[in-house]
Amino acid sequence: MMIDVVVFFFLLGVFARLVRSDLRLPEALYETLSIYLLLAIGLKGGIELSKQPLVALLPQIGATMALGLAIPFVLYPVLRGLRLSGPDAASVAAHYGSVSVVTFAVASAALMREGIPFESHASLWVAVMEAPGIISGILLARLSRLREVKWATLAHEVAFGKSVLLLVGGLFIGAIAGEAGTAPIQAVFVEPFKGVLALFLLELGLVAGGRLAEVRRFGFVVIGVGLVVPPVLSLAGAGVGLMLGLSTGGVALLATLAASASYIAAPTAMRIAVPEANAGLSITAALGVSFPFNILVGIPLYIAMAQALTGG
Amino acid sequence: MMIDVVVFFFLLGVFARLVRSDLRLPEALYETLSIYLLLAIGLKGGIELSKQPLVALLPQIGATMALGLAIPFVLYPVLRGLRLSGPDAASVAAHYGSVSVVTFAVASAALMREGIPFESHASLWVAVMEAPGIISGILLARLSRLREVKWATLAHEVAFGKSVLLLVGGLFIGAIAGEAGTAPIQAVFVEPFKGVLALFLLELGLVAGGRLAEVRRFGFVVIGVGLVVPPVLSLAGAGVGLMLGLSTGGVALLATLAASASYIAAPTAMRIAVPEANAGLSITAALGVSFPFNILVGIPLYIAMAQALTGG
Amino acid sequence: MMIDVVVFFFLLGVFARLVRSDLRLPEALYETLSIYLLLAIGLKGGIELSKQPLVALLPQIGATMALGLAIPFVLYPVLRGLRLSGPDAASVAAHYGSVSVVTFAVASAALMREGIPFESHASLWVAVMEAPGIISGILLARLSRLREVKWATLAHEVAFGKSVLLLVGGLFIGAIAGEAGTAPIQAVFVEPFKGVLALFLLELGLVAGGRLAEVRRFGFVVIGVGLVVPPVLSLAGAGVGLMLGLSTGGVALLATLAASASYIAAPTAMRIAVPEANAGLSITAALGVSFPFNILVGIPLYIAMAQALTGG
Amino acid sequence: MALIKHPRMLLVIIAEAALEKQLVADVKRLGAHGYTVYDVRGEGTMGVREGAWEADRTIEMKVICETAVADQIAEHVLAQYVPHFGVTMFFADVQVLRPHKF
Amino acid sequence: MALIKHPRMLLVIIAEAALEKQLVADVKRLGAHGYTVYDVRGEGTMGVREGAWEADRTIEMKVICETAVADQIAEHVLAQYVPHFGVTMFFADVQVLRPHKF
Amino acid sequence: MALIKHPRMLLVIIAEAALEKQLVADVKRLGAHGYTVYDVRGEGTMGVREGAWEADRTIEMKVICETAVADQIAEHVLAQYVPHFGVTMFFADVQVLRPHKF
Ligand SMILES: Nc1ncnc2c1ncn2[C@@H]1O[C@H](COP(=O)(O)O)[C@@H](O)[C@H]1O
Ligand SMILES: Nc1ncnc2c1ncn2[C@@H]1O[C@H](COP(=O)(O)O)[C@@H](O)[C@H]1O
Ligand SMILES: Nc1ncnc2c1ncn2[C@@H]1O[C@H](COP(=O)(O)O)[C@@H](O)[C@H]1O
Ligand code: NA
Ligand code: NA
Ligand code: NA
Repeated sequence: MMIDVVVFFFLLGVFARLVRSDLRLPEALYETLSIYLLLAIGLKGGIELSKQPLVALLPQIGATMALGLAIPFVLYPVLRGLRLSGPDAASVAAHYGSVSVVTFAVASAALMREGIPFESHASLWVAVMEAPGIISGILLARLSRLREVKWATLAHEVAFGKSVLLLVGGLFIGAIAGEAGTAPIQAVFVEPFKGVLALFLLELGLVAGGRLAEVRRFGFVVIGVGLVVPPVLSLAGAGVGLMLGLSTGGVALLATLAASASYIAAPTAMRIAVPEANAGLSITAALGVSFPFNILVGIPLYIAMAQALTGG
Repeated sequence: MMIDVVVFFFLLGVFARLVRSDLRLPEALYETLSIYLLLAIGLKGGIELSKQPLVALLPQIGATMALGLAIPFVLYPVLRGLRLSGPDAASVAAHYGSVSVVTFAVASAALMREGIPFESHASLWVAVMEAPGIISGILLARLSRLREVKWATLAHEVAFGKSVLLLVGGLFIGAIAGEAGTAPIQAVFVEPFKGVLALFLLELGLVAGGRLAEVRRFGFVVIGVGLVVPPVLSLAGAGVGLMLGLSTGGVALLATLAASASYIAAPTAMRIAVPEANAGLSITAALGVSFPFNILVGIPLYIAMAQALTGG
Repeated sequence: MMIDVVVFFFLLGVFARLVRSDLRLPEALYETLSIYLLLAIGLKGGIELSKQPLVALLPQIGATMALGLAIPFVLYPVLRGLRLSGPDAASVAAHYGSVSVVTFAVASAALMREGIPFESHASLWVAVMEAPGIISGILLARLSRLREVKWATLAHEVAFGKSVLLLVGGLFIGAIAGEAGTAPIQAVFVEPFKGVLALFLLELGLVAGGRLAEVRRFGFVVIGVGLVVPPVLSLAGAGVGLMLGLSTGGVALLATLAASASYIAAPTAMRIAVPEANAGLSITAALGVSFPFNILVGIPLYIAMAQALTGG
Repeated sequence: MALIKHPRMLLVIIAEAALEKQLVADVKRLGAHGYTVYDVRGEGTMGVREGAWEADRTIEMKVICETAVADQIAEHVLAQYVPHFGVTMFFADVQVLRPHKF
Repeated sequence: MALIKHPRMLLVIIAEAALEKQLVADVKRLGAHGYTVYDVRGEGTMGVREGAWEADRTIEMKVICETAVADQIAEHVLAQYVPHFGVTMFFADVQVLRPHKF
Repeated sequence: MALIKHPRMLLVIIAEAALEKQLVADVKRLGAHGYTVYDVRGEGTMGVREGAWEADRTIEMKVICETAVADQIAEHVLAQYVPHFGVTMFFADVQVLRPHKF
């Protein structure tokens, strides 16, 4: 079996949308699934953190944060060159600067299935990389407009926004309670993880399938950006991974994180911070093109690349 | 223990309604549970399909489909004889031509508890029998009215309606990914199955309990139809099962499927396709009378009958 | 690890509220979680009941019921002395006369973690103690007003209200189906229990955090009542436990139940029965002060007390 | 093309969810032929109500009826619930096509 | 401070959820530029509809448009759905600020 | 039986859910004494919004207030949000019984 079973659920969702099925997941389920995934990923990372000295991880924290901050600054001029308006370019850049938690989960599952080991605290990187790209994106939008930025509000929104809060909250709980302390809740937060991920991918398939019509509307730019940006960014991620001396799996995961685009935290934050940006454009690139690309083609690619680079 | 524990949840729901309790399950939970059950049943059948050549199953697919198509044509004249209007007779016939996924699940659970083996791909029959009865019912309604039928729309609604799509989608995923591929999601889609079924039966108990008032309103016809039709249809189901050379458990399941009436796909489809039919009448017969009859009395009966017929 | 991991989820919820995060749990999830917890607790008790003669438990049923009935009559004059209006005093008294299912669950988890045995049918006490305190509270409110009481309606609301119905329904199902009969649904109703409790505590943390502003508004009375009443009532609970000859864990649980205040059944019932009472006052004391006090400080205290009293 | 429109009153009652059962009984008893309810959240003189949990839920009820019926319902709500519950009410003039229905 | 308000018609259709898809197609075809839908529960001549499950759900649709468009939609609904479905409709006069939008 | 009804303005704002927090702050700052919000779905010039996920959710906000307050809120929304967000607004004349409340 080459393709992970959870990917089939995504395809089922896309299919349902394309044939105009009336299949819908209730909104409360969508919210519940995303709360669950964020908490569970945080917890998992936290449990691993409880086993090692945090200080040894500071270089990784610094480097992944820097990566997230840098990506939008690199993407922005390129996107401007593609004739995107300033706000649009900043918004798209922010989406790719941030990360997709589900893409990360699919990549970890692929590594586990193929028996490629990776750093057990990898979900710490997800938590760290969620926010910086969004901040850079907003900064770019503001610089290009000379508009004043309410930094306090902004920092608050990003740091205490639902996704960062759940990820970091899970990390803390996992780190404090440790393996033994969290044992009684693992029947909910560990074993069902992949099944829940499958359901969430069904929902994302429905949403992504709905965006395919938009792909046509936005045309070549969106397809080009959505297909070219991820592999290019994966190189940057892999580079940082090599610099940090990560394992083969770790390099693959960092490549995946760099290549992935946020479609939960970023759209909400950018809508408020950069309302002039066309929300449909960013989300269509991130969820309609890059997300399927990454889970179908990208992840195997990034894993192969990591193996080549690390000789693993 | 004669009665399966999940049946008690149904009774609790009916009881709550009869004593006018304020107990309600949120609608999002109802939708989530039904999506889960359909997917899980499909997956289970699909995993079994992955173990055997599909071609060997073609006779079963053909025969069960024919059974679903035939039932409404047999019921319709009888119901007309009971003085039901054309549209009402067609609608009731469609409900019994289609099948109840939950009744099927309760019957499988009973067989497993009693250690009676049955075909591991049985949920394939459910997927196959969901739609044909509805199509026949609509056809009957249209023939009796000489109204033009939008077959394209209709075929689309039935084939890509949520329940068929989830069942067939689950079948495909299970068949492609197989036992090994689906292992990581079994903690969600296999182990909790009966517990989720219990919750769904609580909800169905609440709904069925609410229909008991209607039973009084519609009177004898509804009670008669609801109690007499299932055992009669179970004979047809058992007959087809024998013809196909199924195991004892398989004959019992096919009897149950024939005897069961749809209350998810059929009501929605008939409401749009045959609006002249009284929706309350069909649903009251299907969910208020036949469903409780089947899970309380019918299933043990059909199992005993299958044992007698197959000497198993 | 001193503190149970589920308590951290509560603190995460409170924190999220204090930093004004946009984290919210969908209402359907809240309802689903509470339905689940009530059913699961009932089932657990019922399974244990199936193992012993009910008649032997009659003294416990009588004594715990009497305890619930008595608490409001003791609290009422004290609260009146603190210058609460008649309806307010009655309402607060009713909240403490009833019990908190989640506090009970946290206490059982603590006992299990520390290896202190307790009566396996303890959740029977929860079911028995849910309603009496509410009835006493309503009685007090009516006596102080000379208003006629619609006892029939009231008894109905309390006996068939959602929480009592689910608890008692679960008890019945567990008692009838027994350990073997409920085995197939334990993957849903037993193993995930603590993880679901963690999610529910996250939600309660969000709600309790939102009430902290109210604590300031109501001032000293609410803090005083919320902090002083639980330990005092725990003495009464422990006393009844000793009288009944319960185990160390049993005494601790009865102390916890007496000390805990209802925030599900009581607010709803009192809102309708005693509308003159300020709903915010009772709920702030119960959920904003006493609930966190009990799970953070009270439960360890009550366990220590039970150990001292029983020499266990 | 000549649709004949008949004037009716639309009464909207926004209230604590705890009142739903009683309000339903009230409007039927006082002569309304139907009602529509849904869940809302909001803020008023009784503070923020987010609907995150049972006692914090708010409902909005719409009743289309004759003015006299609307007045009676409103008077009843005013007397019975407004003193102790969070309640907001307003009237709007609407037109319907099937006057016997409302 | 001089906001210019333009009169438009608000048409509200409360109907069985099974009709949502068709109603959306209808209002767009008959000239509305938009619509808003949400889930409700209620009671009318067809009995109580609690929305606990699929066939028991009810929706409410709001359409702001010119009177002529509202009339056409209403006439279509009256002819097409009212005979066999639970449907409640009413009109209300409203004012909008951007007349070209509606 | 003589209920005295006082005219007030009902302002309805249908907007992207991302604006909810800001709209709540705005209407309170501009003088409304309360508001009611609920989740809707729909379609307009910005396309279909089904509310299946976060950025696709739409809310409807009702504010009952004096005409002057409604006008100020509407003007603010028009200037601040309409250029970049999906927003629909309309006014309706309503009557209330407790004029001090609104
Ligand atoms: N001026 C207003 N406009 C719209 N809704 C209101 C208004 N005032 C109150 N409400 C709603 O009515 C509920 C009860 O109002 P109150 O009794 O003022 O707390 C609030 O939670 C709001 O949902
Ligand atoms: N008089 C009314 N006021 C408000 N809503 C109504 C009224 N009558 C009916 N409804 C709503 O419209 C739906 C269908 O109405 P009916 O066709 O009368 O059953 C009901 O389920 C209610 O939600
Ligand atoms: N003519 C209309 N009638 C009712 N609701 C509308 C109308 N136009 C737009 N809406 C609602 O307002 C939202 C935003 O509108 P728009 O900015 O036009 O996309 C839509 O998603 C609809 O829910
Ligand atoms: Na990225
Ligand atoms: Na059948
Ligand atoms: Na208590």
